[in-house]
Amino acid sequence: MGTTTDIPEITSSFTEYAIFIVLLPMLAFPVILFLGRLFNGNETWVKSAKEGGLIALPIMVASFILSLILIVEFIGSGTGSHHIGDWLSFGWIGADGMTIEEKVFGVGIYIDHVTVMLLFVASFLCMLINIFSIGYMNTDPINDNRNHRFYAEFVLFCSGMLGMVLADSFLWLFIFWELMGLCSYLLIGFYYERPSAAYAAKKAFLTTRVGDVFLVIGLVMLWNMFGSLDYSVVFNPDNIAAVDSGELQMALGMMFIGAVGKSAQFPLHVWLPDAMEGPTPVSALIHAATMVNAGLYLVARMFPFFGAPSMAGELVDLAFIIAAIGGITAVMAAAIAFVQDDLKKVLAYSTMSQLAYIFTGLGAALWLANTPGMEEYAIIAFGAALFHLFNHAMAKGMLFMASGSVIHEMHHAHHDLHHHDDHGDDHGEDHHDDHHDEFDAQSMSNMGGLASKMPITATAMLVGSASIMGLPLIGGFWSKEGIIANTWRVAREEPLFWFPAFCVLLGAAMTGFYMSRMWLKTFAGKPKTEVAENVHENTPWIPIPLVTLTFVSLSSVILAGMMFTHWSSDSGYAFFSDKGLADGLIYEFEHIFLNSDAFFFVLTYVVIFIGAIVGPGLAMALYGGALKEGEKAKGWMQPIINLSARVNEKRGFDNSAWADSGLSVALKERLYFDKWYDTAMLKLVAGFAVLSATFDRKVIDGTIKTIERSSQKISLSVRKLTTGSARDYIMMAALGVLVIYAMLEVMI
Amino acid sequence: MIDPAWVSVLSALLFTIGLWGAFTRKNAIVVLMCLELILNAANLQFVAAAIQHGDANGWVYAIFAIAIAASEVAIGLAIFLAMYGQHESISLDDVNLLKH
Amino acid sequence: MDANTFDMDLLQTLGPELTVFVGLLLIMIIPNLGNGKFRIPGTQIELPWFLGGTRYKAVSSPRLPGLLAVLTMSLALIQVLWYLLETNADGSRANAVANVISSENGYEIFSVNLFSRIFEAIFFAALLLAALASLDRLPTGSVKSNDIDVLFNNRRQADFYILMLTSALGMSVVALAQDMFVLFIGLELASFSTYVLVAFHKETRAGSEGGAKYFIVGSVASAVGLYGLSMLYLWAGSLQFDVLAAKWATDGASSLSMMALGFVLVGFAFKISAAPFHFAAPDAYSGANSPVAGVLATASKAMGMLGLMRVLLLITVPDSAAEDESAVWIGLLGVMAAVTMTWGNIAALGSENPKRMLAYSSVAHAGYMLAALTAIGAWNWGLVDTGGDAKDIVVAALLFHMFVLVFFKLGAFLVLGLLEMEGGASRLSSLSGLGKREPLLAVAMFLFMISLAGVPPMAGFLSKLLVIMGIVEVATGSGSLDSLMDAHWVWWLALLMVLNSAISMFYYLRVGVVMYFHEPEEGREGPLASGVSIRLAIAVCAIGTVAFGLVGGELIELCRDATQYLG
Amino acid sequence: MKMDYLSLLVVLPIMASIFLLILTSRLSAESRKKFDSSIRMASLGITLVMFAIAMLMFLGQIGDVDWKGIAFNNYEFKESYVWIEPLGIEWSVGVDGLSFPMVWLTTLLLPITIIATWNEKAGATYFPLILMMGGALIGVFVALDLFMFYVFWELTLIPMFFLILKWGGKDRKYAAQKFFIYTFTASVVMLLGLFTMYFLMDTQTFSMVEMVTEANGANTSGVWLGLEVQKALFIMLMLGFLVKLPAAPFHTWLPDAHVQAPTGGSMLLAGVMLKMGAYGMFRLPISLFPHALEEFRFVIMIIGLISLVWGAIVCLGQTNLKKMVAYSSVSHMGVILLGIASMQPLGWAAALFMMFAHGIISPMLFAVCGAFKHHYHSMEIGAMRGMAKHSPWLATSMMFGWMASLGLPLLAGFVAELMLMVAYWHAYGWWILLPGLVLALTAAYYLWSMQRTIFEGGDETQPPESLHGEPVPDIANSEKLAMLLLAGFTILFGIMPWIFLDMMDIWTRNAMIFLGFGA
Repeated sequence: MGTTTDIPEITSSFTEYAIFIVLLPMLAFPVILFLGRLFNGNETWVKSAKEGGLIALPIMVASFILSLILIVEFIGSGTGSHHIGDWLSFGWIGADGMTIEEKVFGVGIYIDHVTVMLLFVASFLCMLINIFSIGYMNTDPINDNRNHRFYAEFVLFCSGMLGMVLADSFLWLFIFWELMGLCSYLLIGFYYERPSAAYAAKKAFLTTRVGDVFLVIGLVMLWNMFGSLDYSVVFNPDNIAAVDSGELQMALGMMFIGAVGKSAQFPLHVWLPDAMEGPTPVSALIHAATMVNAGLYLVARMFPFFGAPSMAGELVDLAFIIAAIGGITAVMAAAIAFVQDDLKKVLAYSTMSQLAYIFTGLGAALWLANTPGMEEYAIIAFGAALFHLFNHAMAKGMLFMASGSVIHEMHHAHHDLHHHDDHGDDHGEDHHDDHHDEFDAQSMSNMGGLASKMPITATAMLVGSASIMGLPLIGGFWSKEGIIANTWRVAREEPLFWFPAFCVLLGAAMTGFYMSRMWLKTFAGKPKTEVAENVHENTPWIPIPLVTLTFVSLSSVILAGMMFTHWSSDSGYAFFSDKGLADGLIYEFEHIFLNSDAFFFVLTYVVIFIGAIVGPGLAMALYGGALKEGEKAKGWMQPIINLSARVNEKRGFDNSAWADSGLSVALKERLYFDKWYDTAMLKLVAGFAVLSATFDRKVIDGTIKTIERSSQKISLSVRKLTTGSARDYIMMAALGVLVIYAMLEVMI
Repeated sequence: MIDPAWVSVLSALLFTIGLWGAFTRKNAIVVLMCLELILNAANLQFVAAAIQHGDANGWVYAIFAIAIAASEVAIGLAIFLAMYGQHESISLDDVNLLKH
Repeated sequence: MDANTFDMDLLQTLGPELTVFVGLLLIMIIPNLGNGKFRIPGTQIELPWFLGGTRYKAVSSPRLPGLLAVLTMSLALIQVLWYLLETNADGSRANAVANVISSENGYEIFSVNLFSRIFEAIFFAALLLAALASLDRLPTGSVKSNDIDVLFNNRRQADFYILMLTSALGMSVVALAQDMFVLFIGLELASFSTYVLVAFHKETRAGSEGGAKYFIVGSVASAVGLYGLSMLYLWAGSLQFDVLAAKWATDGASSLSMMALGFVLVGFAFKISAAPFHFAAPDAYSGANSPVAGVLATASKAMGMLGLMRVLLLITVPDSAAEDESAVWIGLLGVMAAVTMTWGNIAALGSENPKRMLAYSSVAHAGYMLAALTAIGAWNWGLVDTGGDAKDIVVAALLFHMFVLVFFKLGAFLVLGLLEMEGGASRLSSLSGLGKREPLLAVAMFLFMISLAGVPPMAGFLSKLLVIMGIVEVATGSGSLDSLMDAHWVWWLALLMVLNSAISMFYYLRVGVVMYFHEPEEGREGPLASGVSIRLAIAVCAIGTVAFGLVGGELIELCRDATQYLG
Repeated sequence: MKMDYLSLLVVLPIMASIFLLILTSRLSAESRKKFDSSIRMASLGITLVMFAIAMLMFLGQIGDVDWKGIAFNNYEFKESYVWIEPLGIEWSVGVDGLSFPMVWLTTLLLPITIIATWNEKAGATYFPLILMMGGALIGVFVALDLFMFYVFWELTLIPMFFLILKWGGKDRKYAAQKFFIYTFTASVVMLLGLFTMYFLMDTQTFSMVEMVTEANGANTSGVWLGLEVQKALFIMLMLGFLVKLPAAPFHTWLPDAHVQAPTGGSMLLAGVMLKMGAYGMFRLPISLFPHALEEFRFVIMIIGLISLVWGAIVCLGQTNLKKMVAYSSVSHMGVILLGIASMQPLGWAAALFMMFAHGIISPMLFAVCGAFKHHYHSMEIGAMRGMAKHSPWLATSMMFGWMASLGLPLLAGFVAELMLMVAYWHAYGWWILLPGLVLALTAAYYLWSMQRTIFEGGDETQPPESLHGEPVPDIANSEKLAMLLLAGFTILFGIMPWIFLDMMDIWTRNAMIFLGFGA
């Protein structure tokens, strides 16, 4: 073992400097932190440096540019790695039990299709988020004097994400993975004074930590099999051929649990909705758009194991588990999203659900890869999953930023309105405080009819929702279609997969419903509060990323045409496929809309029907409504609003019965998972811990103390023999004489 | 002549009585007397042994022992007197201020 | 050497002892010098004979007897040390040959050699330090007036130091004796002196009581010992060491000899305060003033130990023919050692009176020493298969232990003595706040305590280490065991010893805690009375405690050289 | 003349300490106060000189040592002087890949401790005691003579006893005694084992070098002293070290000692003193009794697991911040036992690096605890919330320390944990779930405590009751400096662990080969 695959060592290219993609933001972390501490409150610092925002931005831009260069480089030369050096070296007694070998943990950069795709997503989104944050964070007074902390943690987070993507071994993947975990903890707990934020931060860290434990165990198992964690070693089919498939499946399964934690899948999903406690909506965006992808990335990295000839048919169980977990989460999260009133929570559950889609897609792809004869489909399925990751990241990023925009403006409107009130109101400060506390700027019940007031945001939201829902031709449509089709493809081969297959199909309809519901409740209908009526879209910086991402989402059709699906999963495909853009588009269209296989032909239209018509239709029936008189949205939104108003008026059913049903309550309670987990933690673990502490004090230490105490008693009773009377002393001595005499006589 | 063995028996008897008396009697003076008994038991034995072994040293030992006994009594009485002065008692059981 | 010829040789050989003797005479005479006149009967001629009458100013100082005693003891000690350390040009010991003083008919009385001289060094050192410490302790009254008070004080001072010197003399006789009876005489002389010393504070209830108890129990013990001697004499026809040893070698294991041995043991066991003969010791220590108690715990104990060694190691020497039968006392001694060390430590655990605590700790130390003796016995009888010098190590360890014990055990008592000058040291709380009141004194006391407990790098550690080492060496035999269970059982004594050390840590540390943690008692806040000489003594003890712990090599060497003169 | 730098490192602080203590003991309390700052500066100066020497040694400026080329049982800077001749006892010093990191660590921690506790009361005696402590600790690590080793082993107790007694908390009296007696008891048993070994061997030497040579010579062809004896001696020796470590169930002295000890005492206690146990294990029982080690490896593993798991669980049930940190030390020390039991060079290196990493991280934890106590007059978790608002520096330091301790990557502790997990899985398979559980539990108790201290509230109008309305200041500049230094080194050794790991690795590899576990 230990032979490396034939991955060309790229020496003369830009790859050597790829490390700076990671290092730049990492080094910016202490700089921003200390400058911020130093100049806290300084006017120049606040105005010109945006409390660090304008230090972070160039860094992120540089990272992005470096990434782009790297991607271009990659397209030129293909998969490669750059070994920077050995991090640790140590002795290891090998299989023979005697010989000590030298083993190392290396450091390096590894670049292939998955890497560059994720690299683009991460660096691009991080840059946009940075721009957005400057608009969002620096205009909210609550953040004054602590934005430097935000930017510092933010750049560290980005460094973690980029590092994880670029790492050339599972070890460094894990290291950066944890680094991200730390930053997410810090960012969720950014408003440390809020108990809910503190709680959410802890919850996020702990839940992911549970997964991480298994990830570590998986990595350790993997290391013991391969003697290395470097991709170049573990992906080598020769090396894979030498290991036991059962053990490998167990190791990968362990690693998958780590991915489940990080990507908030059932049953470790509970942290994600609470993570919305972070600065609205930036940390949410981080969690939704980038960090959660880490788990997907990890599973995607397992592909070579499944594709290895020696493992054929051996790892299908794991593939099914991955798909099944995805299926369960997809439906569950979507269902919970039905009843959420909080704008960000809806998005959070939507994230969970969409990630589950990708997991299902990956599961299917892995199954296909692991099944002899299905390899060609595996590539497509894998590509579909990765493409969905891309689409979802872009769309969800946009959605979160848009929601942030909404919330931000709601806040401002509320603030302005109230400030206005103050002049004519004698109630003064008390009133202010009460009002401030009660008003929930994130609740959709307080919004409504914002489409006309926030055109850019509403548009972005619309496109994003459409992408997530999979409306034909927009963003996620291409990828979601692929995931569903490939899951069904597997289901036809393997009956077990009927379960995830049905789940994703059902999920498509549910997605259509809850995304539409969200958009309609927010942007359509009449403003539900006074605040919503006074919302304006006027914060600088915020529109830039929104507009950018809108175009990216819309243009994913081009990516589809460029055979992104194939390209992102297989190094055999060049970027612009041999077909060219036009041919590629035609190929894709044909493939999806006019599939030669009747089953998939029907499936496509079923998906379109339920996802684009049934789901949104129901949502319109329940939540649709026209704008306030005289208000008019942009041309591309007005018809939708009008349609929703019409559907709403004509709806033939009343949902109030099921809104109060047990199921609805259960969904609102997030299916009681949080409750159970909290109970388990508090009652069982904490209870046991307190018991243990008592045991430690009373029994273990108590033994020592008892010895100590009884020694005093024994001492007293011994000393009591010294009665004080000389007669007794003499008697004792006489007894001693007798004993001595007896002993000597007996021994003789 | 008496068999020296009988002298030894007598001395053992004296020793036993002395030792027994030393821890059964409360009166310090009586204890002192018991002490003398033990010492005399030793003297007797010395003399008897000297006769038995035909060694003059035994006689010398006995004389020395008598001197020791005498000074012991002197010291003992002095100390008991001091004790009586403080405790108003020469009962060994009463003098038990120092204990444990 | 012929004992009948009183010549310069004898003077030289017995120099220290004679020094003490002369010092004794001087203390008796000098304070009485005055213009007393003697009228020749029948005439009116008055001849000045300088005794009595109005005493001269120069000799009426109450401190004079003390100074004389210190001087005497110092001279004696210097001579002893000179003897011990004198070297030839090539670095070998000058006094490598024992000087035996015997009568014309070959009756050996004294033997002057390294072994006995080391013991003398121990005795003189202890007594010297005690005497030095007592200089400040006894009430002296006004020096200027020469009324009856001064006379009284003077008288008492003289008595005290006379008793010190007589006990020194008695002890040195014990050290030199080559005959059981001579040894016994010396023992009695020393004992009688200490009885009176303990009862010296006869004006207090505790003093008279402690003295009485110590006297009564001690007398019974030595009477039993004397009876044992008489039986020994009956059995062997002589009390000469070499005769006894020869007799023991041929028919040691007789009922009579065993009984005799048992009784003799009792006499010495009381001196070293081994259980169950130790009961009077705590009472005596707490009744006596501290320097005297210190002497009891060091010099007196060493004297008892010396007796035990003579009896057990010199007389009951190994004899291959009588191997199994004569190995009788090691079992007895082993049990006694185990009981003694455990008893002492457990009793000391909860003791609230520092002097009693030290007394019990002294009992525990006796147990350690007995354990060492047991190991020597096991080696002597060839019960363990080990060659070389295993026995020498243990004997040397014992000597070393007793020597350094003088410093830290006596030192601890002296610190209590300093406190007594202020108003009592009978409660642990008397020590409280010492860390604040007298930092250096507290440090010294702490050093003594951890040295007693056996914490490196104190002398007490090295001595305990040597004892354990010796025991373990004996126990492990020639060096190849199948398991530790095969080691001789004295190994378990070593284990018990280390565990006991751990127990003892508790009460020794408590002293430290009280000194540094507790607030001083009311009315005892300030610094202690200044007593130059007692402080000097304490300083010597502290330095000795540390110095012999760090560089005890020379002393160990000396002790090892001395072991060959044991018998 | 060639300088004997190692002896200097031992003797200099002890002598200086005694000198300073005597110097000030004659002064009254008031005039002693005036000397506080000059004595503090003197102490700091001495420790800095020591650190400089250690640093120069490491860099090769002194001695020009190739730290990665030291063969097993070979030592650098080796010097011997006759000490107690009749017993063959020598003052013998030397360092190798096992001991040098600990020496370096000690010299590093001393100045940091002094800086962190800059304003400790009664500094005129406090700082000299810290110095003495340092000298004794270094003495343990450089001693090559059993007697010397034991002397310094026990000598460390004395300054620590006084540090706890004089500067400690409410129950300091009890804690100081318990600490002393508990560890003393274990070490006297160890001492007996050492002697028994001494007399059973052929050469009868106190020199560790010769001892190991003899042991190895016999162990390669058979079993030195016989297996039964080896096992018995192994147990006796390990007992002393396990209590010092401390391993469950002998750990209960540690929480008491830590909670009551002053900050500086805790820092040195957790930072270096606990490591003496692990160091001793490697130096004596493991090096001498490899056969017994093989017999007992599973037992050691179980003891390690119990310490690890039990320590973590009990941590979770603590409400006292310092006690929690103390138990976390117990838990971390369990890792060392697991590393030893893995019988892999990697596992041993993990144990060694854990000693080192924990030696940097735990002082930081205790410095934080000390600052917390100092500022909020309470040690209860939850007594003060929203620390991030009142005392951002303290909060940051705390979070950093906690994160380092729970094994966050790129910080020193992670390296050891990772290496351990690798070796452990190889040796014991699915038992790894328990250490895994502990990883989660560790996170749980640290996060739980942070939630209740750093986070939540922080409204300046509601300071904690224990403050009685005083203002809440952030930590002093000296404390900041100490925290920064510790944090810096934690990061340094997290990113560049090879600085010391390499020499540890070489040591473990050579040891494995030497002891016959590898070829």
